[in-house]
Amino acid sequence: MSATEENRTTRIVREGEVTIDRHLEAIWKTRPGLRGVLSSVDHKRIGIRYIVTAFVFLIAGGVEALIMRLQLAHSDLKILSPEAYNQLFTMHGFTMIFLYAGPVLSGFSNYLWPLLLGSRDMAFPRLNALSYWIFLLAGIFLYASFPLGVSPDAGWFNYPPLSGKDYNPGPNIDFYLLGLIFLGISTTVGAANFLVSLLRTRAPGMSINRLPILVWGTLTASVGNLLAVPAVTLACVLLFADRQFGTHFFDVEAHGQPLLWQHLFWMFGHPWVYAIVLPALGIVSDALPTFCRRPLVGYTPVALATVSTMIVGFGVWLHHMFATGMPVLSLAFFSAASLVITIPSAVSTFAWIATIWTGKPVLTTPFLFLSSFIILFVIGGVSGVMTGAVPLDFQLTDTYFVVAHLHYVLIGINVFPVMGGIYYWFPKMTGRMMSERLGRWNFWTMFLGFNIGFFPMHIVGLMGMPRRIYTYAPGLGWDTINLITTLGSFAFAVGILLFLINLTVSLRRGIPAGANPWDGPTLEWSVPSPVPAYNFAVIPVVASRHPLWEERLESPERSSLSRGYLLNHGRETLATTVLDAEPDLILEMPGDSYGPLALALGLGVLFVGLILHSGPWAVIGILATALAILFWLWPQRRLGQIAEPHHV
Amino acid sequence: MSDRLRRCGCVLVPLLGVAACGHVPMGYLHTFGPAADPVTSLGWGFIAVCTLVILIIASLLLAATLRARAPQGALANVPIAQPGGGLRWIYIGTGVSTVALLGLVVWTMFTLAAIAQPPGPPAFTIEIRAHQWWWEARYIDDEPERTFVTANELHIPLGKPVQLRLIGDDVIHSFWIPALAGKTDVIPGQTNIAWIEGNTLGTYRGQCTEYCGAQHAHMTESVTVDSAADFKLWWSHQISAASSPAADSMRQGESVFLAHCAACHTVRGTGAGGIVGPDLTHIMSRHTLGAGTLPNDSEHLSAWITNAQAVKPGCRMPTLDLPRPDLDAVTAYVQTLH
Amino acid sequence: MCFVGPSSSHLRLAVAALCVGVATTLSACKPHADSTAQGASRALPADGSLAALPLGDLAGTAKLLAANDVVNPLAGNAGAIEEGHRLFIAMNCAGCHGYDAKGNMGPDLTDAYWRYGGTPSAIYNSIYEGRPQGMPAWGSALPAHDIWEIVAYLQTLGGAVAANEYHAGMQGDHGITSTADEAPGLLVKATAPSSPPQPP
Amino acid sequence: MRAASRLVDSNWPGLLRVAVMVIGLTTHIEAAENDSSAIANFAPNDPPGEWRSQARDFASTRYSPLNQITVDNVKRLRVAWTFSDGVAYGHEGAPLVVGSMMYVVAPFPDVAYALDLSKPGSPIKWTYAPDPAPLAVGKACCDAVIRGWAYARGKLIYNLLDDHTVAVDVQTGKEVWRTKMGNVENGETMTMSPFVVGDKVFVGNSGGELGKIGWLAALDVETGKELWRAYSTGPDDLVKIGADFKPYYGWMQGKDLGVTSWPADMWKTGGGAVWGWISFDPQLNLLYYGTANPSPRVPVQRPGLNFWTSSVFARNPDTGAAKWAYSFTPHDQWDYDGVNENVLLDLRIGGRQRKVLVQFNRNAYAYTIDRETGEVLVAAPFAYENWSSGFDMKSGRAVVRPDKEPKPNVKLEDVCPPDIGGKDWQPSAFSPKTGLLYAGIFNICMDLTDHRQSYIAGTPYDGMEITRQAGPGDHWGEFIAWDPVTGTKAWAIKEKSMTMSGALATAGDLVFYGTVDGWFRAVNDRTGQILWSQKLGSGINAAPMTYLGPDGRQYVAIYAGVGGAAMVAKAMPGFPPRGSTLYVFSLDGDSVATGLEMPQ
Repeated sequence: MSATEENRTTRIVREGEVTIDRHLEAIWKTRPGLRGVLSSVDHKRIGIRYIVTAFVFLIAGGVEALIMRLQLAHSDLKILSPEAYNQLFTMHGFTMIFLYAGPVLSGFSNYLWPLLLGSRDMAFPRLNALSYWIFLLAGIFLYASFPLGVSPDAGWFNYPPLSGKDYNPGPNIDFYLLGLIFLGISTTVGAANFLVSLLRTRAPGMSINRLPILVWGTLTASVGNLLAVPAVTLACVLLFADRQFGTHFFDVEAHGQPLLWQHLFWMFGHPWVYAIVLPALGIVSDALPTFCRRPLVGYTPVALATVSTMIVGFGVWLHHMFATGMPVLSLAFFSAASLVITIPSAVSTFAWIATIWTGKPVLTTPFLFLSSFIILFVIGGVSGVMTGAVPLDFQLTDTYFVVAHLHYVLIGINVFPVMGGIYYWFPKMTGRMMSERLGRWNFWTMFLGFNIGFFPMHIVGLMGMPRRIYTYAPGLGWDTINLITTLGSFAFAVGILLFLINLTVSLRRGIPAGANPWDGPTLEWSVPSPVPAYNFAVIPVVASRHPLWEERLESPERSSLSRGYLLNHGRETLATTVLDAEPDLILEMPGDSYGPLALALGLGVLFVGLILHSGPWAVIGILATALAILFWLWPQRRLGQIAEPHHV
Repeated sequence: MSDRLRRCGCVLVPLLGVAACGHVPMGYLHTFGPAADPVTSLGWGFIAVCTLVILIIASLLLAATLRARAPQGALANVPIAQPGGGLRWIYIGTGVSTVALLGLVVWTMFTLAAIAQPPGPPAFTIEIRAHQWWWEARYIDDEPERTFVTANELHIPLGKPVQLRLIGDDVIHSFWIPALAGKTDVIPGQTNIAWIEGNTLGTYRGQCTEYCGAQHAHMTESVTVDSAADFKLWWSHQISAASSPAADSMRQGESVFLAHCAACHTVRGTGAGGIVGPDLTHIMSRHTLGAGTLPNDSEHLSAWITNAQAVKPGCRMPTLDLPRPDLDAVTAYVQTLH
Repeated sequence: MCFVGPSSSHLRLAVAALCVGVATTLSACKPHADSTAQGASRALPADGSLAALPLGDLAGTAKLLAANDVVNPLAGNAGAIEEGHRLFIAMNCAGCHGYDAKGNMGPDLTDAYWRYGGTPSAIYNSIYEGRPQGMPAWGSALPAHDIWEIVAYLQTLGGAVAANEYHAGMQGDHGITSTADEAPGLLVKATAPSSPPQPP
Repeated sequence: MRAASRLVDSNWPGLLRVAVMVIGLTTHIEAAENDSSAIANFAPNDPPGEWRSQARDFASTRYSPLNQITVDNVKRLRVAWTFSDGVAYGHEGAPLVVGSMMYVVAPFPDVAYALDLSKPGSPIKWTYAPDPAPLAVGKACCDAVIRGWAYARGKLIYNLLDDHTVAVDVQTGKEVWRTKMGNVENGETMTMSPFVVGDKVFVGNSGGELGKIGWLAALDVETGKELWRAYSTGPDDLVKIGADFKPYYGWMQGKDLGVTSWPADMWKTGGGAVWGWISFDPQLNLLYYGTANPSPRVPVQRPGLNFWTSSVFARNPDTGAAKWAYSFTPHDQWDYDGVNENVLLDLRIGGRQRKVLVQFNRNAYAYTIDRETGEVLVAAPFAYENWSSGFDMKSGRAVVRPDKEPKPNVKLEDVCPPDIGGKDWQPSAFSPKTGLLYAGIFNICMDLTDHRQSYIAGTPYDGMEITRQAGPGDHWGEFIAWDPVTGTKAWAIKEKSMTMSGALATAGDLVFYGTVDGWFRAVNDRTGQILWSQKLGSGINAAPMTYLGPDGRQYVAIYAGVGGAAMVAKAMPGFPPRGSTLYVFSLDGDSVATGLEMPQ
């Protein structure tokens, strides 16, 4: 991204029917074929790739879960050996939390931000592509351990000393550590990209009180990630050094502290679990009003609730460690903080219910997903409150009650809104509607399967079943409930299957959808579906939160959607000032580039070198990375990165 | 839409009932000691409040959805309602929630204060050292002579607090007897202090609740609350040494034991002094084998000695390739260690 | 965590232990100094319960029982090495040989000086049978798998001789190939010791 | 009175380095000279020219009345003759001279030699090979050594490593009797020097490191029959504690403390070996000896005061009944033992003459204890220590510093003194002329990691992983003069390497000692000035002795052959190889061998 001189005059295009602008399409279109695939920086392609890859990992994690549920369907089963079960539950946790939950929301945000903000692309298109490529390679890097039978087996939390060299000498844990460090790079660059895009690439007039709540959610998640991911990267580097180079950070014999890992991990862990739900809350706050035929109730309280949840989220990590023998005063402080964090969630919950109550809800499939999410969110929330109370957590922690809580929170707050989001934005992404009839079946099998599967976990948790056990003895009262959970899980899996069928069928035979099939209020519905490469023919000027509903809301402001900056002298988009989004600069955006893929591959070689303990490969990786960066940052005249010869 | 409320309601209520009334071995909604009872009432309070909140929100949501839903069909022809109104919901909803929450916070803090310290000075200390996949327990008395080591199954006197000193030896474990007290992690490099007390006679089961490797699932412990007299009897029996057997067949079993098992197990009174495995001096006074994996009867004892890996794969009890007569002899000898 | 299901290394382990065990019991019927490590089922000399020695002490002769080029099935297995190190301390080997295995009451196990042979099977036999100057016989107290784990740990300390370098080890070549060749015609082919069939 | 100390470079090129004289020093000597409060009873008053027992007398003074070699002429000391027994293990015993014969015993396999001093070159008159079990080498915790041998009624009596005590007729070299004292297969060995009183010889065992209970036994000199045996742990009858047992301090009074101060049954593998020195007071008719560390060395496994390990016992030699005992380090957590020599002196303390015993204990405290009652009169550190924060005279116990208590699997840094102590078993000497005790001590600290131990019979049962390094200042050893009345150092000579030899004080105002890197030195017993040094072939662990040869000439003899606890420093650069040579010195190297008569 680079800034040209400000005084270039901007041309205003005339009113009239919005058609595909051949000229702009030619400038912004990604090259066809494999070259385009490997070098594309179009935020829309990257967004869809993120979502598709995340769903592949969701299915992988789901299959792992189903196998585990078979092993736990009854007491003393021998379907899986302990080592196999331990590898499976670790991979299930790692995949779902790191390779599905975060990336799928990055996918939505990547796709929607420029469209919501009225811009032609993210602030750093190539960085965006890098973020995806590294995510893909990190996932492949981790799953390479699966066929070799050396997958990580110390849980997604990977506590030493069990994950140390003495008790886990194989490569299993090195796959975990290096995979997490590698993925951390993708998360960090993505977060930086979102932050700068929010500050500089908003359409003129879109002051910060006119941002869609999804933007607020992803912004908060990105700031949270920027601050939290370094903690887990540091922890992984320290443990890797302990395992390979004989340092003693966690080695008890040399005064190392196993709890150091837990603190570092959960300082990242809790902000991370908010980072993977806040964008989903944003999806609900943006999509639900469309089906209630009225703007969201309490925009400002919900926006502030989103931000305050993350802020308090940095001060509660100890509730994952209540039973480690902490002094009572710190237990009390963190318990109080963990209970108080639910108040912002209450604000959002009542805002959504008020929106439905005072609106005229239209019961489409996305509405079912988005409204049923509220009850799952509340169930997950209150069970979270129960674990937040310290003395009660002494009983609850590490039992299946916590497993129930985390599934209600993660599936309830992430998967259901994502499903609703896909039904809502599928027409915009592909130009076709998803089938409502199949959607209903999909919703009900998922909703009932989920509740039948995961609600009994609360009960078996209250009956004392510990987490992460590959089998259990008969006569403890756990058998029937585990069987119900297994059946529920398979029903939920059938629901996911129906969703995939609906997806593939609608891709070809879905009803063609126009620019605004749901009559939504925000900018993304003002462009054709599927969205042309250049997003907006003219950069719109925004005057309210609901540009497409201004007439019907009888609000005096009028956004101008068809009169704005044309910016068609090459790949250009508008940079606006931070607070009030006044036009500031015209940005020359970089085109398709192999730089991101090359850099990702370079880093990939480095990490493969590290896992194989082979010096030469690691050095080759470092050199390849350096070359890729050089190639990437080579100054291009088109982007104004080469000084013009001085006019005498 | 209405059937959604019915469905999740009908799933909720019966299961909760099962957990509550029938005392499930590992359940903690019905507890038997001052370290757990205050927490149980707190737990019931939370369950009540949470169930109430869920029902309120579900009914509000259902009502909101059904009340003014637009007919099916294109969304465009449904007029846009004006943006005003609805803020009251947020103020009232959040206000009520916050008040309820603060009440729960205060109750939580009182409960925490109630269980943080034992009511009185502890009768004695049990030093619990967690190993990969069994519990070593050492009863410490002021007179060192009454100090002895046992494994997996503890006994405590009725109505007296007992201090637990939890010392990690390899990886992190977590000691938990749901009926008597919350869990406390056992972390290498540090000593955690906890306490338990039983107000009702009986045996209470527990299980390791911090993932600790292959056999995390088979690492159970139990606490039996005895009357003061029974407890004194039990303690003095435990510190007595094993007498060398009279019968000739047992003597053969003892020599096989000393040849093949003494490097890992201790039987006080014989030359066997290994501490890699549990102390077997009074193994037959314990009800289970392999930290609760098998009941302690002759058939399971023979199966365990013959091939422990089949029962608890990955545990450190090796498969001794001994001829059958030796296995039977040593099994018979072990059964004399009451 | 050390062994999972019927993997290939598991098979090799069982066979190696079998052939060593068989060789040991064969030697049992040799009428010579009574050693508790001989047949596993022999009763111990009754010597008072307190003084009863779980580990018979007098060793067999220095004759190698197993083929000297048997490869340690667990060599290089990271899990086995960690478990072998734990056993080295738990079974009080560290008490005699030092916690760094550099020798204390017992000899240094990290150098290339082996009184009774430095190949994996020679070390296995020394542990299994015990040795005259005070090395107890562990054949009865430790199963074959655990002894192979201890041998795997000792092989990481740098002094062990590779399985196929038995002769070089005996000549003290320390891995160098001797350039001094014998006078032509005088070279007598070193008789390869009788070795039982190679394990799969 | 400030100690005069200076560093002596071990690679000192043979030039004498003159010590700095401190004016105050001389005045002290005069003071000590005239009212020398410290006197000793030199019973059994063997002939001045002979050396019939390791410490030369019952009171363990190692003081010789010979004064031909004096401060003035010691520079002329040269090697007169040498003798090598060809065995590489550590040499820790001192030769005995009876009449014109010298008796020495080599370490394992414990061959005894009689050398005829009257003939040139002191040829071997007879040798005696006892053939002990080779197994014993693998069971001896700290090198296959022998710490000495005794002469009694025409017999040379010593302990074999494989737990047999043998007596050899000094005339013929034939075995008179052999008594089996223990079962070497279980890890019990014997290295200590027998101690003879009248018709009884007293022996003790080693093997605490392998979980064996310590004991002291009395044998009849003529027949070798065992008369009684007193164990170091266990019920009172085993420990031979009867009605008249009166320890001074309350915490040592009670019934069956040898059992109740241990966890259930752990006294049976409790250690307390008796491998050190024995002293005897003929007036009080009491034997004094120490017991070693409790077993296992890991304290966490044996809560309780672990009686009677790391203690000193006073027993009646005829019945073995204990009169009193004192525990130097109850619940010993660092293997500090209590077996060091007890020098019996009569001192003026608190205005009245007291019968005391002085022990430089391995816990770095030098104790002056009333040998009639067991009351601790003086306890002061003679070397740098940080395991305790001072000595509580009222309770008679050192106050343990909690941060120096080892916990399993956690490395504890910088614990001083190390397991081998501020001074190990190397015996000190006393000179009545100065009233001072002379001892070679260590300046070593250790990093310690405890590992909880299984008891597997025949294998080590200690569990301490130790790395040792120099204490404050980078020297490893010191040779000191110690005033037992005030508990202060008179002077000290810093030595680069460990000073692990015994000491010898003579009427010639000289004190002899040796270092682990092989220096044999003679110093002025008043000023601590080094007057003569000679580098020997190997390190010195044994104690020097002096005798009058048949030619009427005074000789000084010292065994050189590094081993035993000195091997802790074997990684230090310049550590000497092992050796096996007995060096005998005389003025100008003259001896019977050269045929020159003594100049009148």
